[in-house]
Amino acid sequence: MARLGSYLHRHPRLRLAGLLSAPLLWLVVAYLGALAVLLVSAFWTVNGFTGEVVRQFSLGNFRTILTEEVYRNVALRSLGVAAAVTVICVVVAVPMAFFMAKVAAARSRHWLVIAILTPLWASYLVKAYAWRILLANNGPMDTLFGGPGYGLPATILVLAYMWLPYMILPVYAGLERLPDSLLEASADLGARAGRTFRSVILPILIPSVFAGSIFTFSLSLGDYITVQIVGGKTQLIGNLVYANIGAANNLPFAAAIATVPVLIMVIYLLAVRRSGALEEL
Amino acid sequence: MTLSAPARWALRAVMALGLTFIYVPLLLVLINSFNGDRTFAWPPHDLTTRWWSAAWANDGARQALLTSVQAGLGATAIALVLGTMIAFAVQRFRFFGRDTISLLVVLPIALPGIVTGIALDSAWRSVMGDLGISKGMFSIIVGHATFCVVTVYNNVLARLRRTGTNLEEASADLGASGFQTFRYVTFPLIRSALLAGGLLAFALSFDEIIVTTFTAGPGVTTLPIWIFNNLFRPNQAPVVNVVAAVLIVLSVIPVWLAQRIAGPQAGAGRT
Amino acid sequence: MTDISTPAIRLTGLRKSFGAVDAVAGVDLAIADGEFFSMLGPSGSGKTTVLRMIAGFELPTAGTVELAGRDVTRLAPFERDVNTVFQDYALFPHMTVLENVEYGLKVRRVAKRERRERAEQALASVRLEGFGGRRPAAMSGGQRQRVALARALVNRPRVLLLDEPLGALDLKLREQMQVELKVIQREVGITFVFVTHDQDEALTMSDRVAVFDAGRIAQVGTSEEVYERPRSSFVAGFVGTSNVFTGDVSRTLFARDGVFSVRPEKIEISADTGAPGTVAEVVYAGAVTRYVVDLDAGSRAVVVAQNRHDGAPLAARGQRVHLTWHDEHIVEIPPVAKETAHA
Amino acid sequence: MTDISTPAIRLTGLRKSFGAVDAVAGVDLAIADGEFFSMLGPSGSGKTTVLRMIAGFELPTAGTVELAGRDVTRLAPFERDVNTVFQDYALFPHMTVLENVEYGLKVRRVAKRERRERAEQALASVRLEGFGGRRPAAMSGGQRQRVALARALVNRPRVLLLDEPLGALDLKLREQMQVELKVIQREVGITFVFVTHDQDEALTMSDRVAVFDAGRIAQVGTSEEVYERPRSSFVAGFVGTSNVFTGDVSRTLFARDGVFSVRPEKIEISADTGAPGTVAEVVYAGAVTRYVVDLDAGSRAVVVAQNRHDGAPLAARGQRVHLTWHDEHIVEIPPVAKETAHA
Amino acid sequence: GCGGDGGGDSAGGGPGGLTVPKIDKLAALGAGEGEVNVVSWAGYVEDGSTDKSVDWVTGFEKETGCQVNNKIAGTSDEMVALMKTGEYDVVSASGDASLRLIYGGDVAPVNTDLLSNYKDVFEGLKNKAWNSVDGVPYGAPHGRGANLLMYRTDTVTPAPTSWSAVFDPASPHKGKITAYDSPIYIADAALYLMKTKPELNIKNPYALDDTQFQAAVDLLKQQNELIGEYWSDYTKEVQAFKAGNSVLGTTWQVITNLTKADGAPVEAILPTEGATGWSDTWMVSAKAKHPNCAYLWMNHIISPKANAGVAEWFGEAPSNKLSCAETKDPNHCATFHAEDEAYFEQVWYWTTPLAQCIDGRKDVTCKDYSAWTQAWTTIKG
Ligand SMILES: Nc1ncnc2c1ncn2[C@@H]1O[C@H](COP(=O)(O)OP(=O)(O)OP(=O)(O)O)[C@@H](O)[C@H]1O
Ligand SMILES: Nc1ncnc2c1ncn2[C@@H]1O[C@H](COP(=O)(O)OP(=O)(O)OP(=O)(O)O)[C@@H](O)[C@H]1O
Ligand SMILES: NCCCCNCCCN
Ligand SMILES: [Mg+2]
Ligand SMILES: [Mg+2]
Repeated sequence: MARLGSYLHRHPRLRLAGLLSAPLLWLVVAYLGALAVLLVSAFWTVNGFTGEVVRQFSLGNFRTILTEEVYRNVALRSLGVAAAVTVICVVVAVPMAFFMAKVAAARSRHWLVIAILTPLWASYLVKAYAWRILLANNGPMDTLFGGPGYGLPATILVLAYMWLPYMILPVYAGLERLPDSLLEASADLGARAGRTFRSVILPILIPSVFAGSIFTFSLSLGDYITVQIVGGKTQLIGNLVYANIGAANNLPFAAAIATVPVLIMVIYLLAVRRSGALEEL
Repeated sequence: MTLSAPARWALRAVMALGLTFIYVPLLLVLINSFNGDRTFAWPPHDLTTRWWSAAWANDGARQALLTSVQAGLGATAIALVLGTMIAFAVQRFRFFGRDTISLLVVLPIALPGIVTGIALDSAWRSVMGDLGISKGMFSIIVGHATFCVVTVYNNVLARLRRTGTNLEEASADLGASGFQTFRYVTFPLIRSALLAGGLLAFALSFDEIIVTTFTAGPGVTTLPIWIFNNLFRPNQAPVVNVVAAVLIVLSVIPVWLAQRIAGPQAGAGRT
Repeated sequence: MTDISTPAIRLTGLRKSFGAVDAVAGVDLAIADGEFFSMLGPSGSGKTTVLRMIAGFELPTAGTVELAGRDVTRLAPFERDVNTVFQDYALFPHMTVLENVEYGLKVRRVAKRERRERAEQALASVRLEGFGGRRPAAMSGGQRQRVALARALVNRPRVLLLDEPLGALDLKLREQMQVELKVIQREVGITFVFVTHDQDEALTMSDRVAVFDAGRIAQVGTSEEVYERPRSSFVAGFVGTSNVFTGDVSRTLFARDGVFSVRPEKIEISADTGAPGTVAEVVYAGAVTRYVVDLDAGSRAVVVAQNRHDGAPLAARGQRVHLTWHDEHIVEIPPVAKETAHA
Repeated sequence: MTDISTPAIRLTGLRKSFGAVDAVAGVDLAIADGEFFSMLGPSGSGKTTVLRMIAGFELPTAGTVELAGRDVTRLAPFERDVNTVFQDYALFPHMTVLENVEYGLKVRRVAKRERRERAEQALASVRLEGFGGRRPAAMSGGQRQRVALARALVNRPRVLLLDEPLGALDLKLREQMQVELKVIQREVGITFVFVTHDQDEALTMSDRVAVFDAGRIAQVGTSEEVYERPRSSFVAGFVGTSNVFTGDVSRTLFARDGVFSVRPEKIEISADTGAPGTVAEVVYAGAVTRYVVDLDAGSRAVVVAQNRHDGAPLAARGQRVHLTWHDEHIVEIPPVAKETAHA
Repeated sequence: GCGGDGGGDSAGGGPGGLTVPKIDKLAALGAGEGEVNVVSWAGYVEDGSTDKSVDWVTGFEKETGCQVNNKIAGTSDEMVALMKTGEYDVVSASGDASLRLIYGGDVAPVNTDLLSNYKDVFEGLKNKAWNSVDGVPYGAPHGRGANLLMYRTDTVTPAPTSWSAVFDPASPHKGKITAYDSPIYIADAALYLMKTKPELNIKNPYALDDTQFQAAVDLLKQQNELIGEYWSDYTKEVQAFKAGNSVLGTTWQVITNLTKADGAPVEAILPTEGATGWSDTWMVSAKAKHPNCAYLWMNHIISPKANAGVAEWFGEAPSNKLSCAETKDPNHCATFHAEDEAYFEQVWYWTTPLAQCIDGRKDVTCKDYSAWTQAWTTIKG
């Protein structure tokens, strides 16, 4: 044991290899490998009747996606939903997290964190269905606000509801780390609260907000269940993927559609990575 | 921070509204578990406890809960091991590609669940299927663990950054072998981070439906799948509300425990 | 005590409690315009809390804060004409050095051109020309300290508050910065309120020093007053090293009851006259040598002697010696150890 | 230099590079058994890195580390008979004080009973009896420092490495701990290697001092050797305050070419003989007063005078004065500023 | 198109020259393997875990020693997808899935001699286009029903009699009309056009050439303007009709019954044009790992008691003649028109659309199911 320890001490690279081999085997070989195969299969086709995959290179799937207007519309709609959900979550989460981290007494902070975490355990489906009731004709929302009923706005609202805790948590963690002295320095230099918020808090919080947005954005981008429950006749990109794989068994076409959110997310991750967001998750 | 009284009040109001927003639907779930109506007509015209007794008698729900707990524990265990290993590698070593590790680790959670789901599903079928290993609990655990690694990784990484290597060096300096150092020093120090990451990993797995849909084999029904099946069939939706209400109440326990054990940081964790 | 007509700062009956802790337990103080005023005291004695009440980060539990004759007790920090240099500098990490320095002007809507000019000038005054484009993270400790100073000074406040601004620097750098700070204060001529727990720093830099003890001011005065005529054994012990004699020892040495203090540098070692004792230790310290002498009277005394041109040590370990001092350097310490000082 | 047959530590050609940075650029050194050895130097000069190579936390890029004649260069820390007191103490926060102290014995499988006994004893030796049940978080800085010391000493290492163990303490406490440390070292009699950047600390505590500069040792010797006979202007400047004169000034003052240094405490102020100049500043510092004098020869000199019993300041600001010194206190600094010292 | 390029072994010609992979049926029944993996519609396989009194699985398990693992599928397409995994032994396939499974080689012919209850199945359900090829049966018929038109009696006046109610661009119920969320719903439009646009010459709503298909798609795109939401699960449908989010649209008899039972003023009709519908068939996987248990299950599920249980719980017409005597509600068979062949004459059961038109036309190519799927995406927009 000690001899091994001593040997490893002299060979840090071996220690590194030991640490990395299993995770990389899992994430690179298994996960990325599976993804790669999936993306490759986007170039295959399927026998329309028997559903057998035909392993023959073809750009047909992509041609359909690029030429049929509906795919562009759905992609843009999904992007819009993901962006809107993210914006709503930021707008709601930042003041809440700020209250939790900087205003609430240390004792109640405890309970507030619990209050934010607890809903994560209530089933996603059940919550979506609860919203279906809230949004129904003559239901509570309809009675109180006269809408919005089922449809795109409802989808955005409910998705924002679903992922809000995922935004609050990293923002809260970021704010907790933000030294009070920075806020005091800002006030000391003449800035009112609003100014301090815009010029000091928000910029420093950006990585945390991006971290939260990875959740709100990606979970919204891929969702197909909430939209079925409260989306009225709306369809999003997740529905198309699901319709083609879960339902129509057209893996190649589903894979081709799936490249769209994958591409969007990879670009998004690369963009926010520069802010340090990936460290704030 | 020095805030004017109105600003404080405004923030307090936003917090209250936010909590209302979060809790009204949950309250509705609770009320509807007593709603005499099968598809929750609003407002409820009669109240009943019959869904609660139906739920109590529902073996399927109990079985599914057990399955979900098993899957969650399995996925969490794997995520704890893998996430910790990567966090150590990234924090303690410099190596080529180190900067892309964080990207690799978030990818499974950042890509839509359906993509992860179908990728793993088709890979499983073509590789494991050929080996004669069919999908079941194990494939669910594999799928969940893949996207749970990130929560452990992030929590442990943050903790390692904060604690540095000093204490481990002190331990080695005092004569402890690598294993002893891990057991007596490193592990106790990252324990609360593991708890926070593990809790979140478990929660993610526990509520995952999309990836599960594609990775579950026949005969394995997790709670979300059970809920999905039952929500969409007659007479059963109210029972689902009972189960959900019970879950909400029960969930306070692990969250509270984690907070007790590991301090306020833990529960918050890093998603 | 200095006579002050309209002081830059006047604190009256200032108190602050945190729950059961009385962090500041009644402070009255007036600080004159243009003074370099230090607050000295052990950890937890309330220095920072007083400073924070002057800046407006903390509301007093009781008492008032006046700045230039105006009661600002309940005004927000951004409504007060004071600026602070924080112990951890509190530089905005997401802004460049120049942006940090410009910040106060920007929020006060000073035109871009003038802003830039004044910021550059402030950076120059702390000898940081050309560093404007850097981020604080890319600066050394001493440089950051100067950025924090420039960021405060550029607003031309009436009063500058500095909370242990040199605490995080290493010794050499700290000494350099002490000199620089003093020079800058002289140049700009504004009131500095300087918090430290380093007595050397307080003594060398300040016009006046307030010594804090447990939320109260134990003594206020010039460096000399505080060092040479401590009004309590706490002050005698905290400001500089002191030989404090009590009880029987006092009676033997001074033929009187009471508490007496004699500074180590005021004691002479002589061969035959004075209080007899044995040298317990001789410690060479470069510029000085310290002799620890066990007095026959029953106490230990430290004697410090400069290693002057005449070189040789005054005594060796184990040697019998006699200690002498002048009566004027015997400080009798009043029996009431703690009292509130009024400025 | 001391003659050492089998030194406790011998470093030969020790180097360590971090990428492009040569943290340690060739160090040869022998430290005798039982020595109190200090490493002094500015921030970044490589002191910590050398210590870490001795402890085994860092593998040298080149060179060897011998402990008591045995080459341990490639051994793991837990295979070396040295212990370290870390700058931030590195106490295990999740263990009690006693558990911390017991740790080294526990991992070496010392029986519980003996372990407990030795730990209690170690705590007693640092005057912390009865604190065993506390957590480190509930201890003050000075107490933590002593726990760290006990935790290392309990293992009875051949060598104790201390990396700025007093750096985090405030001045008063620091002075106290300096005395205690020295006493403890004398009692246990093991080799201490003490890293600091505080020259006062190094001078007063050590048998020998190594002055580091940019990854190399600029000079090794006793406190007096290093202070009174610096071998480079770097050492002269870093160890104590020094007046360094060069070029024309040297020619005027010493009638010779070269670099010369005179310590401020070795200079006398006199009315009429010596180098003429004007007092630019008089700084009262309690035990001493510092005079800054602008010499007519074209340089600035600092003179330090103890505020002895004879009280009155020697000169006032603006006054014309003359400075004198003895020839024996003029230190001529060799022209090659940096060289590697061999012990 | 997707002609049969399979070559090789084939047994019999499928629609338009498609060939059916040659798969042997089970020759004789052996001992049960201990478990059986089932894909089914929600409500088809109940083991009492949902409701203690609803259980036709536990008895089967005890009797045969075959443990039933059930996987519920939401749509026919999902069923096909699941069966393709090869992990399941039996499936309750609707007509729009069954042919795909047969021609895909995913299911095997069924040896009806091994099913003792097969003889009691309504003749109208045996050897149909969706459950047999060239007279070779591929399964045991389970039950059937029609996709009806449901409306709220309080808002939709006068009561509709025709599907035109859901296609009328000037409908007063715009935004509150609902339709089934599946590509197969294109057939509903085709059926309507078959009756209202004779010039299109539609003979079978599942055999649409380019023009016919385009007309159906256009009609549905137009209808999309009227739609509030598409439905595929029936809790959603019941809730929408109760709340009034939907007032008019397709339904299943069971949904109507539930909605009524909850006190909502709804009515369902079989419109004058007739309707689409489903007839489900239990089929056995070609790769079944538990073929004996699968046969035992198929025989069990069409037995009078179990068949009656399913039909009542799910709300459809049973397939076994003797089931009508076993239902708790003596009127069940009447309500669901179980014995009313005339009623089912008007019903076009779901069938998988193929490139080779299944109405017998040889001169044109029809749109196959993948075209229907992609069109459905476009329709929803
Ligand atoms: N926000 C607070 N909440 C509770 N107690 C506080 C708070 N701020 C300060 N205190 C307490 O008030 C007392 C005075 O603290 P203060 O920071 O003013 O001392 P200080 O003289 O600045 O000490 P130091 O030299 O350590 O900075 C201490 O006992 C401290 O623990
Ligand atoms: N792990 C490391 N990676 C890269 N550079 C390092 C590392 N450790 C030390 N260095 C560099 O090596 C040089 C010497 O550092 P070291 O810590 O030994 O100095 P030091 O004399 O102990 O300084 P200080 O007084 O600030 O503690 C510095 O330039 C430092 O930045
Ligand atoms: N890519 C997998 C995403 C998993 C996230 N599931 C969220 C479930 C909601 N609690
Ligand atoms: Mg303070
Ligand atoms: Mg160091």
